[in-house]
Amino acid sequence: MAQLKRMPAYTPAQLMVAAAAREIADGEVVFVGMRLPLLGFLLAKSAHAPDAVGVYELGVVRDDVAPEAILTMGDLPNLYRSLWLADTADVMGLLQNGSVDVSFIGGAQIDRFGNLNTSYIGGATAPETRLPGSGGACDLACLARRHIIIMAHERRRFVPRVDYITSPGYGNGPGWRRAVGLPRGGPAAVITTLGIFRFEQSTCEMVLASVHPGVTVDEVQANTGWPLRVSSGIEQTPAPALQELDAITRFDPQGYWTG
Amino acid sequence: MAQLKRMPAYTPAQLMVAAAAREIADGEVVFVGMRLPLLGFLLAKSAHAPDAVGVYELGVVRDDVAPEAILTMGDLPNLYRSLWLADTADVMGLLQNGSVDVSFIGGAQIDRFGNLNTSYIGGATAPETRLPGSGGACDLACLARRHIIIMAHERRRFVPRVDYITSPGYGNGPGWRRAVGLPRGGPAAVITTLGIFRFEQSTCEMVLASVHPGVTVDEVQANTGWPLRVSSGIEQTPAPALQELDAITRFDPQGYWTG
Amino acid sequence: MAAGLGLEALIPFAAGHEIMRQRKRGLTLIGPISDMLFDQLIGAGCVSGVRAAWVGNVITGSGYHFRRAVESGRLHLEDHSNLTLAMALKAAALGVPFLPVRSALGSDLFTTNSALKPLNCPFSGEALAAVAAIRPDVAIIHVQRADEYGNAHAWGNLGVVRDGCLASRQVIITAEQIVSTATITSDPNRVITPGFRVSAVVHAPWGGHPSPVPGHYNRDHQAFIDYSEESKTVTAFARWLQRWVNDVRTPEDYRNLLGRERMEALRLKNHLCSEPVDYGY
Amino acid sequence: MAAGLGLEALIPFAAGHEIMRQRKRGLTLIGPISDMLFDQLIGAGCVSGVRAAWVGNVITGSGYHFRRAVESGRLHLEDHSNLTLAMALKAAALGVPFLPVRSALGSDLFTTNSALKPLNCPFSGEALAAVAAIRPDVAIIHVQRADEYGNAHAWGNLGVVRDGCLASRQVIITAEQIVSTATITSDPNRVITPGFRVSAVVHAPWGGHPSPVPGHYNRDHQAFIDYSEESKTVTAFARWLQRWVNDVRTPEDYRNLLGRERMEALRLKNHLCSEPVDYGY
Repeated sequence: MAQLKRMPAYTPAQLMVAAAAREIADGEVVFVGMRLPLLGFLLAKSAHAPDAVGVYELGVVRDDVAPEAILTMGDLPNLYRSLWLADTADVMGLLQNGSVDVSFIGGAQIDRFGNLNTSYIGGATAPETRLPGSGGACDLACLARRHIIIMAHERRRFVPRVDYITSPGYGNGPGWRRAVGLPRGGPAAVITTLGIFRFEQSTCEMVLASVHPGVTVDEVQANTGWPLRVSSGIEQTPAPALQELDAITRFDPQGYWTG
Repeated sequence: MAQLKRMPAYTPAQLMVAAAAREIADGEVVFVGMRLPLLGFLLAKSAHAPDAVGVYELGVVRDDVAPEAILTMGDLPNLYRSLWLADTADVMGLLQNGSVDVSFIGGAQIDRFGNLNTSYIGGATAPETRLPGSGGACDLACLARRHIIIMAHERRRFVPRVDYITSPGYGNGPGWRRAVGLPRGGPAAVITTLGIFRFEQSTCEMVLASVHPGVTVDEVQANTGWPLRVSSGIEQTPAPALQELDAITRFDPQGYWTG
Repeated sequence: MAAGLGLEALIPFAAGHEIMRQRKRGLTLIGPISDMLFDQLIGAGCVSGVRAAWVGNVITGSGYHFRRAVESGRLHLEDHSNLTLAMALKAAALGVPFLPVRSALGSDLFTTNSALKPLNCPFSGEALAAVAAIRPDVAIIHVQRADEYGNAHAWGNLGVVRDGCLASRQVIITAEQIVSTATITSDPNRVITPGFRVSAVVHAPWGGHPSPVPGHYNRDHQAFIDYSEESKTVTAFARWLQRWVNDVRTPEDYRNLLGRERMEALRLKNHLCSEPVDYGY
Repeated sequence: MAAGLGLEALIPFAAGHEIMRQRKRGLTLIGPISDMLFDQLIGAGCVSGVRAAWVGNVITGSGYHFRRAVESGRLHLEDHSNLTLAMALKAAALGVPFLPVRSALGSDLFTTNSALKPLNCPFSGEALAAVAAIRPDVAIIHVQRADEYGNAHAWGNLGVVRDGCLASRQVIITAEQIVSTATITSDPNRVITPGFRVSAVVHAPWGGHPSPVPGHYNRDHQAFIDYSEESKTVTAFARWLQRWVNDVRTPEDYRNLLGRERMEALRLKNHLCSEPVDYGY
């Protein structure tokens, strides 16, 4: 994972969690993924989005923070006093019928249209590396009203064209999602270890919207496998506030995900 | 309803319930319908089929008799200590995936191939009489491994061709069910107020297999709207045994269905 | 509007009667087996269409208003089976435009239900029927207990309640009891639909009468038998409507009309308490 | 063989280990997210195919045996998403040959999963994907309590357990507790699948360890972290297999290996008892 150069009292993962949390508006229905997205959701809940509702693919709906730090969504504290324990098909139905506002997914390989590969590096026929696969990621990328991608920023991961589309972004550009039949959605942001990208509506390409503190645009370009597009209004990603860091530490006390 | 001429210590409905019960083999999974079939199932359970399992379209599975007489399957005693309370979709899944051995349905109009109409008398466009509709009957006729029909025997009900097929029998004869895509099944017997019919494999037509005590074949013909076919081995339907009558009275103490 | 999704149980009669009192018009009713609620709504003039598998009175048979309305051509009808209606709601719950079924093949439901079409399996080629999704504007359900936010428990035979709620744009809940959120979250597996999709919660004790409500009261068979008589003619129904709906202004009015003795007779006499489970950590 | 249907919870590890001890071969594993059980079965040589959405170790990432097996071409793979796998099992549960979905469109899952095909809605013409039914020969599930006839209660996040059981030809249950039928029938809404479809019931306390079992024990994270190291090389795995599987002859052996202290640490400390409901009449 690329390291932040200078700094400080927070880790890159903590910064990414804080950035993820800011993508959630109050009252939204969030399909919560594993790892950093889980922490991002918890952070948003405890800060600016107290009325956000979390939906977990295991069949859990809850609108408050688990009473104890959890490492994964299946930990029993995450079931404790939840609002609904149901079947995966039920929560996938919510996703598919348009009831989910935003979801988060990770990825191993991404291209400039936000297509993600978490299945086969080197193609499916004679893969160089087999990754764990889609899980719910393909569904979230297809069916949430928007989705946010969180991943490490390395040149081998940011490639001109992914070897395999596990989770569709904008395909090969404008109109593609509609043409293949996807009912809605698409990636809204990519939060990396170096910066945050948004997608330009007219081209469906990702554009660097902010760089993390201490990161230069050149550095981002050096770690990106295609000619970088940079927003004219590029900003610096806000560092996580002390209060946010406290909350993240409460949710991940051993720093398993953010240490 | 056609009346039995002579007799006796039992009603036509009690005889039909006893006949229905005999159609259930021990250990079978029975999709239990309303009215007489419900009583037939309870009778079978308490007599020769203690290990039969009842599935009810409401989402109930139970393998014993309710602790109190019930008028309909939704009565709370029928839920009490049942083996499964689920969704209608779950029990319809059992039916559709082939887990149900036998079901029972009623009908207002039937033809010689066992097609049933419980929707429109006089056709759907300008119906003379609108009946309540399919409920689960169409599904049971399509999807159980076999089904048994129970109905009053009147000439206006036993017609050459039903006005509307609510619940398919053998359509227009051999091969029809397979041709329309039905995966299995078909009517195995028709229990009427006058006798019992079975279906001939080669023609898929119903053949009179037994007449109830006191009923003549001529009488059955007079109440049937097509040239009757009679089994060479025609028998008399056994009258319900005292024990059976006792049980039926226990299940329908006020004679609501069998009085 | 979807109602009567629990099949024989938990039918939202109180909510249905309020709709009749408010003289709502032009409703399309959706439900597999409505028992007599749909017939009442038709009789009160609220209904222009029905998408259902069966409309009548479960223990007496005919729904007379339904019959009259269909026979006089006043009702737009979509003929389902229980399975096709269950799948139409499940399709909407799952967010797909249709579901395939093996039922209804060879039946005439295809002629009186444009939401059914023949389909071949894209893998095996075998014949199937496609059932189009039904996405009700609103589902009205009656449950045993709910908190003020719409988180609700229901138990018993659940019919198509769960799918019906997920399928509908809005969900309205009437509840025998309003309870604390802590009661609901003590058993999240018993929650009937996610509370964030519920628009309104109404405290309605005896709101399911005369249908059975597990944990509260038995089915009031006599009410169904009486209604069969009271709905045979338009005149008799007018009297029924005045007495049981229009003159009833509050839930207390309804309970007074029922009378203490009748309510006592319907209450549970033999209790069976569920074995608790532990959701701790 | 379907297993791990509860997603992260109630994974039948004890049953899986018995399969490894019996050196079963040529299995096709079916399940959305198997956590590390599938990787163990692959490592032990039991597996020739996998139909799954995700195979690895939830909190550490890679499943090393799975990776090696796929990269060397030894495994027949069918790539699903959680939704497509859930719908494949639901299709079999419902008894239809496929179900339509709006997911996976535009993805390359179509290239590595022959159970996915493009499909147009017969009503609207819109593009969909068809997912072929998966009908496992057997589903193995772990539950909290069952009676000797296979009537069983499970609670918590249920994943695809219910559909997986209805979809399978046979169902094998391992249970933390064997209880009376009266316990099960005190709460029929909590029954996980109809008992008449269950082939075998096994009393297996700690049979879900290290996955979490609501009501009994928490997730043993350390076991997953340790396994990540213990499966990195074939040699390390051989030691793991000997210690945790082959040398374990009885459930007591397994509990002894775990040790009292570790088991105590995993037990529930904060209890939450479900509010009872009344199923009386």
